[in-house]
Amino acid sequence: MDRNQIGKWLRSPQKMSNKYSLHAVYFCTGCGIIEIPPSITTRWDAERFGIIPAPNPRQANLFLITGYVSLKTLKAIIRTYEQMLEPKYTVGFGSCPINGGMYWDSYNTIKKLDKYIPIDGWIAGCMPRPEAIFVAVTHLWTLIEKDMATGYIKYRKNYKQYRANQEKIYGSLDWPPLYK
Amino acid sequence: MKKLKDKIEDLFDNVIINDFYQNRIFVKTNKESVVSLLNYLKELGYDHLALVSCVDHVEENEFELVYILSAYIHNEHENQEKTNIIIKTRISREKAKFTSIINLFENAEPYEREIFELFGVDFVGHPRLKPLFLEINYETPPFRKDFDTRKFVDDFFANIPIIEEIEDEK
Amino acid sequence: MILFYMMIFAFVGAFLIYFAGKSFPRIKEILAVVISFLLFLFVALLYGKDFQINYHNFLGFHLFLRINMFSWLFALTITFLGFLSIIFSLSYMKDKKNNAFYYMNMLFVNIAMLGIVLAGDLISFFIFWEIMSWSTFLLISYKKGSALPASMKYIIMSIIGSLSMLIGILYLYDLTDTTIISQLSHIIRFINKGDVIFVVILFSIAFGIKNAVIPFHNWLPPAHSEAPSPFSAILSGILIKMGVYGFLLLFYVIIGLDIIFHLTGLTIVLNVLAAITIIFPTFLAILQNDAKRLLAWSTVAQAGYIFMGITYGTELSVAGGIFHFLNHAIFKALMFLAVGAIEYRTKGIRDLNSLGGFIKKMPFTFAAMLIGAMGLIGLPLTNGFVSKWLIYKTLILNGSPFLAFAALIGTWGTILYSYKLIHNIFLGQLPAKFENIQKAPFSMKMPMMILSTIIIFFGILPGIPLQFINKIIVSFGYHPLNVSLFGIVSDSGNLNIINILAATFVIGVLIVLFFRSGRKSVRVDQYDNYAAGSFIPKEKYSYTNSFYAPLDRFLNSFLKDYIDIFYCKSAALIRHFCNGIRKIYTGYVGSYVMYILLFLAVLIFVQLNWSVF
Amino acid sequence: MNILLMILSAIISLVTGMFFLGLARKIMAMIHWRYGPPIYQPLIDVIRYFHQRAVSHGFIFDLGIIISLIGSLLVVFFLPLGNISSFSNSGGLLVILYILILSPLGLALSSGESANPNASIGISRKLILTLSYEFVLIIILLSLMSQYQTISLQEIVMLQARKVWSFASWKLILPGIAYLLILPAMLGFRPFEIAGASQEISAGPSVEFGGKYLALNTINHGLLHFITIALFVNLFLGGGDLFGIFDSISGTFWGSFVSLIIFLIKMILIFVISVFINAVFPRLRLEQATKYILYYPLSIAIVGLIIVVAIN
Repeated sequence: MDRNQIGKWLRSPQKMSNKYSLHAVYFCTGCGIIEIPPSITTRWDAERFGIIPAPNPRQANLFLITGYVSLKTLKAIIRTYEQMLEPKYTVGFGSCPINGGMYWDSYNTIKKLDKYIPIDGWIAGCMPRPEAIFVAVTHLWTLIEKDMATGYIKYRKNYKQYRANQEKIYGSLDWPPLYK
Repeated sequence: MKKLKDKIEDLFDNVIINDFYQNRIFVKTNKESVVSLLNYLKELGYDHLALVSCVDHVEENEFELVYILSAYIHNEHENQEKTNIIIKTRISREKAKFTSIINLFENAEPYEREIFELFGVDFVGHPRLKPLFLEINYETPPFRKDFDTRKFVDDFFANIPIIEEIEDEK
Repeated sequence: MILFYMMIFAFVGAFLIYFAGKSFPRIKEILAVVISFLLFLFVALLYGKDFQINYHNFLGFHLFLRINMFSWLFALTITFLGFLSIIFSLSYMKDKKNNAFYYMNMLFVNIAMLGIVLAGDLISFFIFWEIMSWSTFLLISYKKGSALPASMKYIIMSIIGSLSMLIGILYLYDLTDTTIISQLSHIIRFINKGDVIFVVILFSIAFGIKNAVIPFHNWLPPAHSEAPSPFSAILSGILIKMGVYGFLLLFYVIIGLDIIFHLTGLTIVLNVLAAITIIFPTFLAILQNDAKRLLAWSTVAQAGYIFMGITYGTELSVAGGIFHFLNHAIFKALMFLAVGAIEYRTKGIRDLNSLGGFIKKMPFTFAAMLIGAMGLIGLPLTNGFVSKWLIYKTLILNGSPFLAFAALIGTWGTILYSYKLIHNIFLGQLPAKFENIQKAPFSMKMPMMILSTIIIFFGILPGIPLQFINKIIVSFGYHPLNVSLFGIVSDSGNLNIINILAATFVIGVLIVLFFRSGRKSVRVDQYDNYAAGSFIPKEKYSYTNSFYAPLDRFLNSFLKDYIDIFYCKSAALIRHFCNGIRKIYTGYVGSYVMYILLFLAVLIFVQLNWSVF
Repeated sequence: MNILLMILSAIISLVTGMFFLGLARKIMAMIHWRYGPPIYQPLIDVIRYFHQRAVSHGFIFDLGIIISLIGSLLVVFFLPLGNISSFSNSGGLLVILYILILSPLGLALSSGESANPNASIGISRKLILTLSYEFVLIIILLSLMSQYQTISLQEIVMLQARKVWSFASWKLILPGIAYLLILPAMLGFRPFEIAGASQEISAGPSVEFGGKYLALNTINHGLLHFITIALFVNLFLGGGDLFGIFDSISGTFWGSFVSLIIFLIKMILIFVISVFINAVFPRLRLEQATKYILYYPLSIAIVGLIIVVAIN
């Protein structure tokens, strides 16, 4: 905690606290979840960066979408994302959430996750190793620092389009819209 | 002791059996005698229904339902080797319908729901014939060979627009 | 003679209600309210008076009515709660049939209790005691249906009690040939210990039944849950306390302080009974599923606290006992009224497993129930805390830690069942069928408002009620506690509520400011909830049934109500035996003639052998 | 003067509470053979929770969590820290025992209002566990109160300072052991972490606690650690006294400062031991926990009480 760190803390405690205390939602969405346990335990220890798995979305502000997103999981992802509290960031693992990856022609997986919930960062690699996850976290820090990790603001502003896309897929969702 | 193969042959007439493999017996029958065959084998001690699956023969315009039975406890037929009995039957592809075997084997329920959802075979007498895995419903069941998945992906996922940022004035 | 005229006026009023009510219905409610208010006003004006009047002579017995500080406090609580519950029952009984009968009985019970408290001699004490018993019986069986066996059980137990009291009075009259209480206390000193113990046992049976001490407690839970709510508020608030009044009268007024505590073993037995009465019903209350039955068991437990306070014998414990009587009357009546309001709105559903989420629809009743529960638990700044503190302090410092352990564990049992009451009725998911419940009507809210303000008021300024109690203790022969407005000042650890109040206020303000400084939170309804990524199934997401299931599995093997089972078994045995005897009456004349001849033969045989006559 | 002491003890308890939470995570990490977060990580978490837009389920949802924090802060004023004590002469141990009820009750009210079955299950488990270890705690307090013939904690600390610590005197060794056995249950540490089980019922009562509610809950959690261990040190390890070495300067400012330091060191020692227990034990089921608590610590405490009653 050198001197300019303390200066940053005093100037913008919200940014600094958001950076150094990212609690990830403990929800395995795809094949990438196998990378999370080694990254939070002894070998790679994510807790050094302040990342611990949060028991429920209300206490979390980081959502790791690990791997391909099937239609059934997308419903749970949207529900969990909407239950997370406001300054929230999402990171997509691998190429499947970007453009469908190797399931590009499957009838059951989502091609562009970005159409349904905002994603702040992507990690390349068909299941990135823990080191890659930590590099992504440091990039997320700089994004937060420069106020570019604004996925949640984008979600709030264009909620109508997001909601329309979600309803296009499922016909009708059984929970009311989040923002009027 | 008579072998299992002979027992089935003299009881059921239009049955083609081939026990070429070491511990597997294939039985092809018509769709009427499947249920009685399953019942008979269950009394013999083959009370474990391992799997129900369906094969789509598009060119003959038929589905092939496959039932795999095996026995947990050893009975007199097992003394030579552990045998799996695989029963196959053919049903027509249009308006595919078949009787449900839930009253014989309780655990057939999810298999039949899965085949109903992915192949469109309607099982008569099934208490809860509802979709099991898929979230949305497709007009042609996805596992059928004539379901063109690429065409579906193009016209279903393509027409979902990308989110354009509304540059609001504030 | 004012006292006598007051009683006559009240009785006449009660009858008037019944007959007037037949012709024009509106009159009975107004009359009931007016009479009970006048009674309350009249008793309030009698503060500080200390006189005795002979209002009637009956078969040579002089019947007296007397008023002193001791009976004034009890009379005030009786009339005050009677007035409030009659106001409560205005809307509660509106649509029920023959409520003229209900109002008449309600007034009878109040007047009878007033009579007991003002009775100067044992005969009029017994007369009012009987009036109270049967009018309670009529009120408990008001709902017919399942209320009849409950009221039957009550009336049998109270008849046994009154008979033993009658025998006690006659025996006392035979010993001291006077029934006037003030003279009794002088003569008692000359009677030998054996007779005194016998009289005490007889009276204790009568008062123990009323006070629901452990062996005689089993009439209370069914009676409470079957009686209409406003009456069960009185039943558990005041009627139980007639036993308390009786014990106080017996121990400290009739027999006097110095004799009672030299009867070796008596106080120990009573203390152990009190300890059992605290623990056993508390853990039974935790496992109840019906709101009013839970409150009934809690009344039995709290009556154990009061009984412990009275029978322990130091001035702190007696002061604590009387103060706890006052507090318990207030917060238990409040909780019964709150449950009555719920029952009124849900048309009679009060099963704790099917309610939930009522805070959204009836916030005021929730606030009243919460304050009542806080008083019941005895949190600081509520009145229950001061009285329990008094009882615990003397239990610990006078060297009986096991009794103190029973009392303290009772507190934690109280927390569990009062939280279960609040959680299962008010918190959690609101079931769909209670969507359109309205608020409690004003006539129900007003009594609850008054009672909850009193709880907080006495909690913060315990000095006010403690002054009255000090006067009572002095009349019993103890030397008074030095009471400041905010607590007790004594060498071995004192209590002042002002520190706790100041600290709580200051911290409260700081924390609320600290809480407000965070970002504004978003209000959300009960369906926007964490359900592991899926939407909430409409009806299957409330968890109020079998709230303490692990404790239930752990305890219910010990917690069957053995005493009740014992009573039922003995009753069945007696019925079986009587059936046997009934067979003698066969109905043919021949068999009767045969009995006579047989009997004569036996007589002759005895005469011949032993020539008895 | 009293106000100054109030503020001082409030600050000490809040800072030590947060320090304890950070220390627990650091020691757990060390045991897992990894680095673990910086000691001040709970502080960062609290600041982050404060800047999150929380979700509220109603008035009682807000009020309950405030009541529970008031309850735990209130208890701090009644506890003598070293020889700093602001209120310890107004009611003593009985008042402490009663104010200790306020904190779980407030938490129960607010989590009940969040209408989530996980919260209700968590709260019913928490209350049952508290009932079971309250049996033992009450007997321990009774044996102490009847041994020292007073109900004020301040006097108990003074008596211990003059004579021998109650943990060292053979009469009160058993209550001390019983207290140590139920310490993990009171702290909510692993063998008895039944109420706040994070995987099983997703953090039990605090399921719906979001931004500032979670902040208050964490501060409250830290405070409860502080209170439980401060009570133990006061009752059994003689508060701020170290075998009478510093009696010479006991009256002055430095005297109370040194006693405060000694007090905190003792607390850290006890806390570290309970964190070790927390690190190695699996989570018990509720029935096993109540059975265990109602058999071994309860019998030890009862024997202790009998000894104390038999002596005087």
